[in-house]
Amino acid sequence: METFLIVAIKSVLLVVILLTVFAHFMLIERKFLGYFQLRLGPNRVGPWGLAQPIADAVKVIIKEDIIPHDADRITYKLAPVVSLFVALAAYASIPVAPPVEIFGRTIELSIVNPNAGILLLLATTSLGVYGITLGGWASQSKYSLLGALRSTAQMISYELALGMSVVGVIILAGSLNLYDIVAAQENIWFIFLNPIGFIIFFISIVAEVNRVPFDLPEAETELVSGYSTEYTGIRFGMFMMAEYVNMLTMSSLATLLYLGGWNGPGFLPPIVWFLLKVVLFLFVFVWLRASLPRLRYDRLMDLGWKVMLPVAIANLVLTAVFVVLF
Amino acid sequence: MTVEILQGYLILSGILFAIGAAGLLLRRSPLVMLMCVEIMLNAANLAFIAFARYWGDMTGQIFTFLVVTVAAAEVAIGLAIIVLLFRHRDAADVDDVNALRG
Amino acid sequence: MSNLTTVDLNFFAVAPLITLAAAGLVVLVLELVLPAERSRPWWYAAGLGGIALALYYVALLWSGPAAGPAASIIGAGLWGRVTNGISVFGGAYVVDRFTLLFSGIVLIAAFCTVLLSTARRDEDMPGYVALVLGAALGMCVLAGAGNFLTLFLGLEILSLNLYVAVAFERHNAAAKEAALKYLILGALATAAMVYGFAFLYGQTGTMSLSGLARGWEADSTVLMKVGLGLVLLGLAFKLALAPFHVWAPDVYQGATAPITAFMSVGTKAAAFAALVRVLLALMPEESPELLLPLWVLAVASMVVGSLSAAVQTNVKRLLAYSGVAHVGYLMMALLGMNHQGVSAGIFYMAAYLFMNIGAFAVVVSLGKNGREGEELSDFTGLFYRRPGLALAMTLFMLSLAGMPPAAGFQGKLYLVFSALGSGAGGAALWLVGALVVTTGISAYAYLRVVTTMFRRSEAQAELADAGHVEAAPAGLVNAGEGGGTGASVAGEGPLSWALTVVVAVAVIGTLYLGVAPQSMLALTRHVLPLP
Amino acid sequence: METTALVWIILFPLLGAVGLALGRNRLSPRAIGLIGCSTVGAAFLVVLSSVIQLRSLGPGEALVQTLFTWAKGQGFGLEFGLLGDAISLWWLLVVTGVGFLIHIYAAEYMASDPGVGRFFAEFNYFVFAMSLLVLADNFVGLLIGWASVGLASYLLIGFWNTKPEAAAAAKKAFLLNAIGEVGIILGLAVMFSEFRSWSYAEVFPQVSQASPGILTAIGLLLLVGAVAKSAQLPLFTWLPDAMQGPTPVSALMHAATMVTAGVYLMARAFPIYQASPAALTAVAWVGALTALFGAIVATRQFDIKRVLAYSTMSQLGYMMLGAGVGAYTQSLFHFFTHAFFKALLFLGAGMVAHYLHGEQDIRKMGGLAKKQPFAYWTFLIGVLAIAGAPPFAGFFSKDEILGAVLVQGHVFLWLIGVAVAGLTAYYMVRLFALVFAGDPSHEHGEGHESGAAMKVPVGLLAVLSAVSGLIAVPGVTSVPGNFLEPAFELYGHHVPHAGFGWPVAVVLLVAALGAYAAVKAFGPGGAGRAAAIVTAGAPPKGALANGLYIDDIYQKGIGGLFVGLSLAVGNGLDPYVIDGVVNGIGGLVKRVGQGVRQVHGGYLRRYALTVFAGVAIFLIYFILV
Amino acid sequence: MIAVLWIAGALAVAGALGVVIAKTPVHSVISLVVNILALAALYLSLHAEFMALIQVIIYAGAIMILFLFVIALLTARKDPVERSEGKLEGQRELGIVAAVTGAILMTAVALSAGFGRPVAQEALPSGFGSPAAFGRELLTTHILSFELTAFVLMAAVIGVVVLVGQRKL
Repeated sequence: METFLIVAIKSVLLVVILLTVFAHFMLIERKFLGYFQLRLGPNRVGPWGLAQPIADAVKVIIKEDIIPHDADRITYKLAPVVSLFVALAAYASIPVAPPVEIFGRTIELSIVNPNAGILLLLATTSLGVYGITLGGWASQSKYSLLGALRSTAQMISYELALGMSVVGVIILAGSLNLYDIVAAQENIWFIFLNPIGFIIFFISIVAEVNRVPFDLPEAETELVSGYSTEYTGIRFGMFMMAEYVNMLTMSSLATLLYLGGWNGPGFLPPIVWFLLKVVLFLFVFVWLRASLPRLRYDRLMDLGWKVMLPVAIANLVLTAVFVVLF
Repeated sequence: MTVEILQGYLILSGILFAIGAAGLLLRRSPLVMLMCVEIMLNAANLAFIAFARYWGDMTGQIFTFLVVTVAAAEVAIGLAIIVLLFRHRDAADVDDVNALRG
Repeated sequence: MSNLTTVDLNFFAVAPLITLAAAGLVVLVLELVLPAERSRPWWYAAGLGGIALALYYVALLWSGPAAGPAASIIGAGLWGRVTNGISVFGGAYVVDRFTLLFSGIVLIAAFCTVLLSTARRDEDMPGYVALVLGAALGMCVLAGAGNFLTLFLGLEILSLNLYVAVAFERHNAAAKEAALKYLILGALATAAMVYGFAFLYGQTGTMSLSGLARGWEADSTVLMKVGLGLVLLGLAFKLALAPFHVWAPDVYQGATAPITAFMSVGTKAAAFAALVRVLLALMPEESPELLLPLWVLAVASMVVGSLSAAVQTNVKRLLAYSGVAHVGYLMMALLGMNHQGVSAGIFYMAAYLFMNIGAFAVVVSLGKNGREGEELSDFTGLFYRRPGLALAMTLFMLSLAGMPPAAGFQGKLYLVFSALGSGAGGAALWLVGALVVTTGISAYAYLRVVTTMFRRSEAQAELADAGHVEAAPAGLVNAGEGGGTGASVAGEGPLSWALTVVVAVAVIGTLYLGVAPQSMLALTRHVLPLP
Repeated sequence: METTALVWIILFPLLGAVGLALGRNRLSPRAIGLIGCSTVGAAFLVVLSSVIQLRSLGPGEALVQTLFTWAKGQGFGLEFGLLGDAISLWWLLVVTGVGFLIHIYAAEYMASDPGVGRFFAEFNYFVFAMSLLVLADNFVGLLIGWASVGLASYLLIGFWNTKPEAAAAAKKAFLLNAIGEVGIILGLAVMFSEFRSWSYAEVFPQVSQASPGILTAIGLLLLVGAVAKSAQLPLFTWLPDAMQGPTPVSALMHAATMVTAGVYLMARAFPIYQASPAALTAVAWVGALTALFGAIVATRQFDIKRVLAYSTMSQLGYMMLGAGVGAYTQSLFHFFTHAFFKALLFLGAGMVAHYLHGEQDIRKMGGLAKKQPFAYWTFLIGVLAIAGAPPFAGFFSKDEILGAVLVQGHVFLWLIGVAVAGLTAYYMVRLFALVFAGDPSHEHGEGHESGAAMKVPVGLLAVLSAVSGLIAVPGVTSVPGNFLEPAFELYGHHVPHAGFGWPVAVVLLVAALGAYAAVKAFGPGGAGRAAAIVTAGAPPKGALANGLYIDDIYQKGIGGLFVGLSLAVGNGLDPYVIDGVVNGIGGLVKRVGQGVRQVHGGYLRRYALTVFAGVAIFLIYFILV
Repeated sequence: MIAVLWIAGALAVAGALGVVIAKTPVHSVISLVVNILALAALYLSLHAEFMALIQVIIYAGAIMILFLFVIALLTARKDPVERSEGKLEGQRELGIVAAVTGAILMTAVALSAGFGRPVAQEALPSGFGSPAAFGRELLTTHILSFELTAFVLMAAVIGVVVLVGQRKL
């Protein structure tokens, strides 16, 4: 019972934190984009525009909820929920710092900590596609459908490379448990041991979360924002939330797998190190968005299958040989 | 694990198997028929995993792994064939696919 | 790493499998690296070479260390003579003479299939060759399966490759339909069979065929029986035993003839081998009633196969039904589960290999304008166009009908011998009776093909009439031999060398096994540890 | 005694068959005829020398030749060899001897047929097959020969393969014979499970230890084969239709040799029959009833070859009757003489038809005595021989059988036999009168006379028909008895004999009455003749003329039965009912096949249901067991 | 364990029924995903940790997505197939009878089965069902099976390329 209570509390906390972070991250992104493009970004609501997220939230919630006439109603309503739920659930297995002692109890800073932590994470994120595909299909609109199909194909393709690069880390750490993986990086981060793997991993996660330059599924100029074309109001908001939460999840995962997680010089507490690294990744996401053009769709698939996957496999083999030899 | 619980799992698996079979016999969309086959395979997998737990033997789980792999391959090929079928008609109704007979 | 040493990794024992896999990859890679217009011969060469090499390894494993320079090149000293059989990979795969014999049959069938396919003009034939190699690999795995995992994988490797191979002519509606039916029904059978494995595993806690028998010692053996039943019917499906044969005619008709030939011979050989192994592992000592359904299936197959064959006008379909009947005959070999039966079964399979491949080769060779010569009408007057081909086909048909001096006759003879000698009493007589009755019926089907070949087509008859108007004896209308004039109707060019080779091999094989069965029988003796 | 010669009896015709098949388009008809005849002639010479060799051996000894080991495995083995004992050589004398004569005849008869090469290849193949049947030293070899002659028969009946009736007749012959083969194979199956062998030399000595039930089963199953091959009741319907083949084929296969294979089988397997009274009785009754039936039906036929076909059936009935009472010597003797006179009659009929440009309706003939004197005289000898007029061949052989029947105490069978003798005389004289007597009623104009190659064999056969009976005059000569009986005594059977006595007189009297009635009715000015000629050309009417409609019953009745069955099974069969009944057992097989075909309707879901139902039944069975 | 069996079992059955009943293939897919996730839960309750995750990753994450993809590609609108009447008379009735019979039979088998070892249990080996144990087993004892799955997958790859690819390998 007690365990259950702890998990419940942790879950609620996590959801609240994630949603808050999401909202402010959006704001920061817009600000940064503004600076990149030599403009100010949102600055009207509150000091420096800090209340903008609240305004956005109100707008999204009160906006009319339109369901297209031909849409498959159940699926249409289900899709954003699935997206968001999966995105939030994925974070459940991510630890942000070593276990802490609270009220004489050792509490892990992740909701669950299974032996096969990475696998659970991959399993959960692999369900994220459903929201997009179902949403695109249920809208019964060709833009939505095309966007959804593109998105599905893209995510599946890059999931392979992602998985392959993760296996490299697993080999190095000798465990599937995220705590163990972080512990294994106490002396040297895996980004130095396995740089190719990191590059593949990073490119893959950018593609996984449909960000520039891999934002084909949404591609406002081509597909009128893809799978979410027909969505409005809170349902659209849920897709947005899911996307940004996913970005958080992936950044955290990258931190854990390659940047040594919460490991860092002792002058800062572990959780700060962790957050700093995550923020670094988030910044790169924004940076990429500001600087890179979109890839053509066939190029994107070519890149995924003909470059990323072979390189990932080669990297895997090299890593394995490396581990066996040394 | 007691025998009663094992039997519970087996009965569940049997029911799933029968539902899959029913779908195979009742539905006319090849896509759904293929899904029903997956249900049947999954039912068999459940029985395997229950037995693996019962014996404390990993082999049952290994077999399940193989079944999942094979199912994936089977679905890939099955869907390819269905796509081929669809290319020449709007809807593939297996009842209409009966040029070969006698 | 040290764990690996607990498993017997004898890669030499699975050299044929490795060779097949490697050849498949080579074919695919060749397509990538060679310019399209010049690579065609190389695909076939690689495929055929791979199969031939695999056959060589089979022979090597059979006969033990070879002598001479060739032996030193491939390191013959490492090869053990496989007399009593060895199991490798922790018992997952059994390499004994039984496996080797069936591998041989499968490989010959695959070789002929690739040869038959050389006439095809599609551009992605490397995929096709690789599929054949893959299916052959699956069949070889199936023949030597030592536990359920290997058995299941072998079965699925061969099935998956064949599903694709059946659908290969993707613009042909019949091919697609056939593939869909094959896949859905095949998956159904697979699911049932996996369930059977689950039950057997549940009772015994082991997946190894050698450990299964202990399950019979439990108080209640329902799981064993049901498991055995489900596994039997899964194999019965692959063997196309009635009523699990429903897919076979449609699939055989829809697929291209070389694939059909391969399917009908290879799949059956491999599934039969697996059936023998399963029965060997599971045969309860004193309960023959457990196998009663098998005999019922056998009789049903004979009856359904021969009756349906009699009314077919499509030769591929006719051969499909004939295959159903032949599998029914083949089951007689298992009546007593003794040496004699197994030997007769292998012999029959070998005979079936030659006569069936031969018949399909003729079907292939009659193809023109992109379609195969599968209708009975394509055979009209064949004798006057291509007498050699017609005579070869006559031989195959007579052999399938079980007439001397062809191999089919000897095959049936040994099956009858083994059934009568099995001590199965009533069941044996029933099976023999069904064999005899249905042989009579199916002879009608085969002779229809033969008489069609010897009947002139209308065009030929006109030519013949023009040349011969004289009154026949007794004033009977007649259009017998046309001397030289009839032959001029022949409009086709000569057979390609590949088809000629296949037909010749089939003719020689059919005749050889029919006239001198002793050598083959000697090979099949004592290949399994049986009573 | 081991010999190396026997195999040549088989090889010569085989070489001829293969050579002719390969060279049929290159050789001239003359060369073809020459090759075809010479191979059979050579075989005949080997037979003759073998007979001489056999005579020099002690009683019970035989010529044997081991060829090869055929199958050898645990628990079974089959040495394939040839056995030249009295029975087989006796048969071969006729097969190759009469065969040789008919080959010569055919060389001219078929010379103008474009298919002559194929004809002689098949004809030689037949001789090969028949020799194999007779010479094999085991039942499997016999069966192979049996099936091969069936194939030869199929090919030759359908020789004129563009004629639909010929194709249908060939199919019918094949299928009915397939039933017979089924019987034999089943019999062999039972035999193997009892004796563990199929070799004569191993089976027969064991017969005394076997249970009578098994022996009866074997005997009856073999009888099924014999009934089909020898056109006995009830599987005779193919024989009259088989006359669609060329006349030499009818003469050689469907009169003289092949159809007697059933009798050969009875004689060959005599130890089994002698040990099983029930089977033996069945053989006797089948023979007697067939003899009676054939004779009755023959009295109303108008096609010259059909008359002879039914008469063949009837005579084969005599032989079976003889075998059925244990009078094998007499039965074989009748086979011997019958081969001569029936071949003679067929060849004569062929000459007549040849002369009349293919006309076979005897109502349109008449008055040929003057136009074809040679045919007239030879045919007359044939008629006298078959009718049993002394001292022609049929008189002795038939009376020997009837005498043996009576000696064995089968009075009722004897009465049937006597009645058949009367009927035989009646229908043969009727035939003879309609064809040769009276005025020429046909409008065929001048026919063409046969050449020497046809006349010489016919003449020789006439002489043989006239005198061959003299080799077994009771109390005077006993060539068949001396030659054959040691073979039967080998397994302890003593053939019963009857001398001349009052029964012979009865038979003669009845036959004379029959002949007289026929002359009265069908001689010039006879009432029956007039009535017959009026209906010339019309299809025969009445139960007798149509073979008691048995063929129709088979085709429509049994076919209909299966239609009903199929209707009950599947529901898509209406068109077949409307289409009506197609053709004999071929149609039957087809119809059942069509019924089964409904299962394969092309619907995937139905297939799945079938498979699933199979699974369910499997499961129930395995749960319950 | 019992609670998981009941709850996840009910979900699994509901999912499976949904596949059969749903009028639209997409709904069938969603139902099947529910079924698969429920099965994964059942696997977890049976100490098959690795298989549960594999079940989700491969089945839900790949196979079903593939289904969805193909459905979206082929039938943008609702599937018209199931709206018309089938051509086979009696198939529905017979199918239901067959399936119910099958379920009853399977239940009967499960209830009447005597299992191979006595009820008294020894403890599970440590790490049973974990990825590590799974990997050790798969790569030692069952190495051949592992290698052979490569050919299963290769068949699928060749198949898909040959059938629906650009006719170039």
